[in-house]
Amino acid sequence: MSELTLERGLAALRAEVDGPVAAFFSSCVHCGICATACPFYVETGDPKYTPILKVEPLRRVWSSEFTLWGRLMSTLGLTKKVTDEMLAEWEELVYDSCSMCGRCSLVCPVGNDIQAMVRKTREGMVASGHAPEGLIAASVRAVQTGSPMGLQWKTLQVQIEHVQSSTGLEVPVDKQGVDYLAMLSSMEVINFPEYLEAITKIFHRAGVTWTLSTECFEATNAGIQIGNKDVAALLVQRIVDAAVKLGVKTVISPECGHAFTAIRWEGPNLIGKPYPFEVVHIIELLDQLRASGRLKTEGKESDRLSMHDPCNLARKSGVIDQQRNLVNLVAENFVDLKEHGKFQWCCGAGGGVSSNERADAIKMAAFKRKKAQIEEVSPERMVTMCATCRTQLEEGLEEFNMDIPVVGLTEMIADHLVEK
Amino acid sequence: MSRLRGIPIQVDRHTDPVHERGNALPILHEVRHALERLIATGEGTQIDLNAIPFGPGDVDRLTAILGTGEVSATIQALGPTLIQETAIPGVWLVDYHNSEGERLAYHIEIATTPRILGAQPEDLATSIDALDARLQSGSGDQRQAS
Amino acid sequence: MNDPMDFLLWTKGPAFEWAVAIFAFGLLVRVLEIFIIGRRPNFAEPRAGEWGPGLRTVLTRSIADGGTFQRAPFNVVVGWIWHIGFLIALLLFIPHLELIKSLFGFAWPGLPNPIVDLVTAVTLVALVATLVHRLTHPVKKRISTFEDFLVWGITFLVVLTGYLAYHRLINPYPLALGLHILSAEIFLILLPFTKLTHIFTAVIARWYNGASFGRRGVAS
Amino acid sequence: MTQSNKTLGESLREHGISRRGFLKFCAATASMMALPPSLIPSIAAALEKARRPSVIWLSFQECTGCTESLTRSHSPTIEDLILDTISLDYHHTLQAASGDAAEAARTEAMKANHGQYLLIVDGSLPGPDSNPGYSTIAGHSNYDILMECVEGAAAVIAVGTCASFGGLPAADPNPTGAVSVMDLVKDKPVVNVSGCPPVPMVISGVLAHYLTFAQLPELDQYHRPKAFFGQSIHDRCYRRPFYDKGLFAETFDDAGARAGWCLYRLGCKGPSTYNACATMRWNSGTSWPIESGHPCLGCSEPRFWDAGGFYNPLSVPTTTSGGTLLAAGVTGAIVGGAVAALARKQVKAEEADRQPVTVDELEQKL
Repeated sequence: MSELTLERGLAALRAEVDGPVAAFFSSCVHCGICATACPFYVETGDPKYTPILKVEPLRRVWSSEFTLWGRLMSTLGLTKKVTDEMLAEWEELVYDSCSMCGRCSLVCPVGNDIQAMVRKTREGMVASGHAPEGLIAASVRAVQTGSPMGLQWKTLQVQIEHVQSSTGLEVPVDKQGVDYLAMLSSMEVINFPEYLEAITKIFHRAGVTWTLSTECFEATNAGIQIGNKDVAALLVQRIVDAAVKLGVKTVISPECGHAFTAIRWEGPNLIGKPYPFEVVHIIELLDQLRASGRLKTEGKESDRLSMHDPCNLARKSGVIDQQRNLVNLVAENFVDLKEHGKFQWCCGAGGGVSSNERADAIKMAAFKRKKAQIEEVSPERMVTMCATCRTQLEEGLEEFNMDIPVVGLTEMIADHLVEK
Repeated sequence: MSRLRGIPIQVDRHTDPVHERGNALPILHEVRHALERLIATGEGTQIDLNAIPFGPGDVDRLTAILGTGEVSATIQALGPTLIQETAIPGVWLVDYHNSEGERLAYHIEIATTPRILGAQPEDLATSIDALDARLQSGSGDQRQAS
Repeated sequence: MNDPMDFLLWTKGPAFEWAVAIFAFGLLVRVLEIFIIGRRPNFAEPRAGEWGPGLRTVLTRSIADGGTFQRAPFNVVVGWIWHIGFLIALLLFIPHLELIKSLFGFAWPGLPNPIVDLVTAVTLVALVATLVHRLTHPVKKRISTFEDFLVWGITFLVVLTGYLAYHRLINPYPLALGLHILSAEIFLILLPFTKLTHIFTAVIARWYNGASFGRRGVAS
Repeated sequence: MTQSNKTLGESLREHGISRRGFLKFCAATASMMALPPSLIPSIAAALEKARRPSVIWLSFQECTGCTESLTRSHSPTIEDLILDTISLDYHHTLQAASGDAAEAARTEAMKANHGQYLLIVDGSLPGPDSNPGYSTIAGHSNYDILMECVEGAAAVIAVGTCASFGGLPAADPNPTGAVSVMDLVKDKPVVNVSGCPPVPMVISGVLAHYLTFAQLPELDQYHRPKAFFGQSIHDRCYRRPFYDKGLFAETFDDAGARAGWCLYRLGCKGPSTYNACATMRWNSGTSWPIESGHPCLGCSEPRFWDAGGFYNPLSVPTTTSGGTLLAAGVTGAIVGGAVAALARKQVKAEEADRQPVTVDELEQKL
């Protein structure tokens, strides 16, 4: 039986080297500015969490095998090799203390996309057997059961029935020929069932034709989080198959950050071809509906609201103005965090950190950055649009005894729909 | 060789005051220090103008600033040495020439009297002998001297 | 090479030729290593083109965002000071412009020497400050390698010898000038094989960064 | 040319020269030696007791420019005095005797003043390993003559850049294998009075110094008298303020040139050249190259003939390496291209051969 080995890890790293990687490593001047962009470093002060250091395994492979100078040096035995011991040591740096939020990629003075290189480094970590147990388990469950949390369709079915009875509206399932296929995330289904009800109401009022798919409802992608193309491609393929089978024009990514990155940006490259449909985030869709006048709201929230941008949505996918348009539609006292949009700070839970129980302590340490940001503007409630972020915000605020409820933007919009 | 001086070499200069003085300025400060020393201790000073990297016209500017005083003298020994007191008492220009009129050295001397001007003690030693010799040799020389 | 003038002429002659040759060779290798590997095709439907955002980032990444400026003011300010100072001394000092003119056949107006001199002095102080920072700041201490100190050393040496030569603090002058030229040549030789490459590849890296974020609709 | 045992003081008094005349002589000597006037009394005391030395002057591969320069020294009276005071027992160009008589005079002077005489050399000479036929006198190689004369000399004064550093004859590719005096003379003090030609006052200044103090002046690392070569042209240049302000002439006829701005960009080697031109000047103190609007060629420095074009600024490399640059670039492109293509192939191969990670394999890690 085959197993994951160092050699397979190195091969995976080699396969990840490309022009940008070469340009990035050629350009790094070890200035350390990336550390000041990283919540894990900023809140712990431990220099081992410097982002560029996290991708050292990839750098060593590039340097010793993909540069003339490095080849000469390694012929003379003068280069540092990537070993199992090293990778074991780096596991914590690459997974526990990195949410791949991409803030470092935005501040690096020479333009290094460090986040992208962490993603690449994880390929090598997985192939060499150095991924965290929590993420391995999530990946195995996702592949075997269709959900990283082991959620079954029958559980969702119960929720669908509940939504239907409470709203009196139909939740379409496996409907051919509709415009949109809505995806969900397990965490949302379990922690924030309001979401399904909210989109059901909104789509009904806006006249959006949509459906769920019994073959694939899970939008999240454990393969992206753990950093393995094979698992990630397999999970994306399920969505593509479901969308193609139902003939939808557009797939809606739910209130989840990495799911959008997985489906919208990585998916086509994982399966090696463009999709025959479009992908939008629910927030993008809602803003489109707002702009076209199909989304009508009434009344406004009067308390002081602020917003947390999910990294994957804002910094990594350019969805920044949309959520502000929407929140201003229904709130009169909205105030942005000082650093927001593409310069927002990660909640600390993304990039698989929340699926990795071992990282609980540092996850909460990284949250302190968000906490400080929230304290600066002292809102009465926080709005966000990612189930992972929302869970982390709720847990974190509770941990620090801050009485600030967190709401999902979609539900908030649904609450203000004009009654027909 | 003195004909070379006839070649009209002229360099355009800026006309602002700093350029006007060129390298003359530091020398004037040196002269000032030397004067203070002369007053305080009586010690004289000689400045060799040939050792200063003057630009064209700098020396003329320097001497123009110093001006012309009451005393001028010429010593005839191995060619003429021209001595000119400047308008600053105690500051002298001592210009050594050879018998062909070419400059050997050019000093500013800060002293009550330039050293070379006074009778030299070494010569005084022979003065009486020289005078005696003339007294004995009759009236011819005396007539000349009168 | 047993006297300063021989040394100076060696640095201005054979050493210069070797340094330029190694530099040209190394830099071409390095740049080709980047471009020939290239990127895989990207099938995800882009929100925007790559060229515009890429070029935008090439320019904008020179300016730190407000938050980074607050959190790393030393890095930003001192980094700027010495980079600008180095560039002014390199590109606007008249003798350097004569060198550029002799190599490329054209040059541009320079700055008066006293200004370049002042800038150079500031650059030297800033460079010393960066070394102290590297030796004391925990992050820099953790990620610094021998190469970082080597590169710092040669950069400092280039500026220092230039400063000493201009002020004629090393005698005789041919030795001072020769040392300056030699350190500049070592700088050139090291450039393609160390992080000094960023002088050229940072533009490429920034472009890739800007293009990657730009196609996802983010002005990075 | 018999040697006098009288001191200079005695000899001057005999000529009826007054103390004032003597002081004037001393002032001129001090000026010539680039010594401050405050030293005039000690110079006077020393000169009073100085005795005339015997001098032998050898000319090898040279152009007689140095002798021309010396005889154009602009203080003939003083020069005469000094030349009167020294005993120039042998000089090709200046002596009346020729042939065997001349050579005999030399041998006689060497014998009579063994260990005492000054040897002055102008011109470089073919080294011991070169063909001696490039330069001979009376059938003897320059090398043999030099070595023969050095043996009994008190000191050697190399006059001119050729004698000091090899000069023009040694310029690349140095066909005659020319070497300098100090390359060959290791056991006697050597004073280099470099320059092409040297400033005339500097030649006589060194002689005056030897005459005055009966010893050689303090020397720099090139064996040049510090009094004259201690500071660079640049440091003493009256145009230096323009350099410091960054005001440069860019052509020989532009406004900057007419305004007397710095000549750096026109190739002035003043910054790297050590000589006394800026203070001593030329042609009876009339002017000097930079004052007349021409950049310094650096003629008093070793290898000035090979230091690149006279009109190239100091910062310009001596070799224009367009060809090398191109060759290196092409090599870099080929090697870099090959290495990078190999790397690209490797990435493709790794990607193709990559063994997919399976759930089973992942499960093993749980």
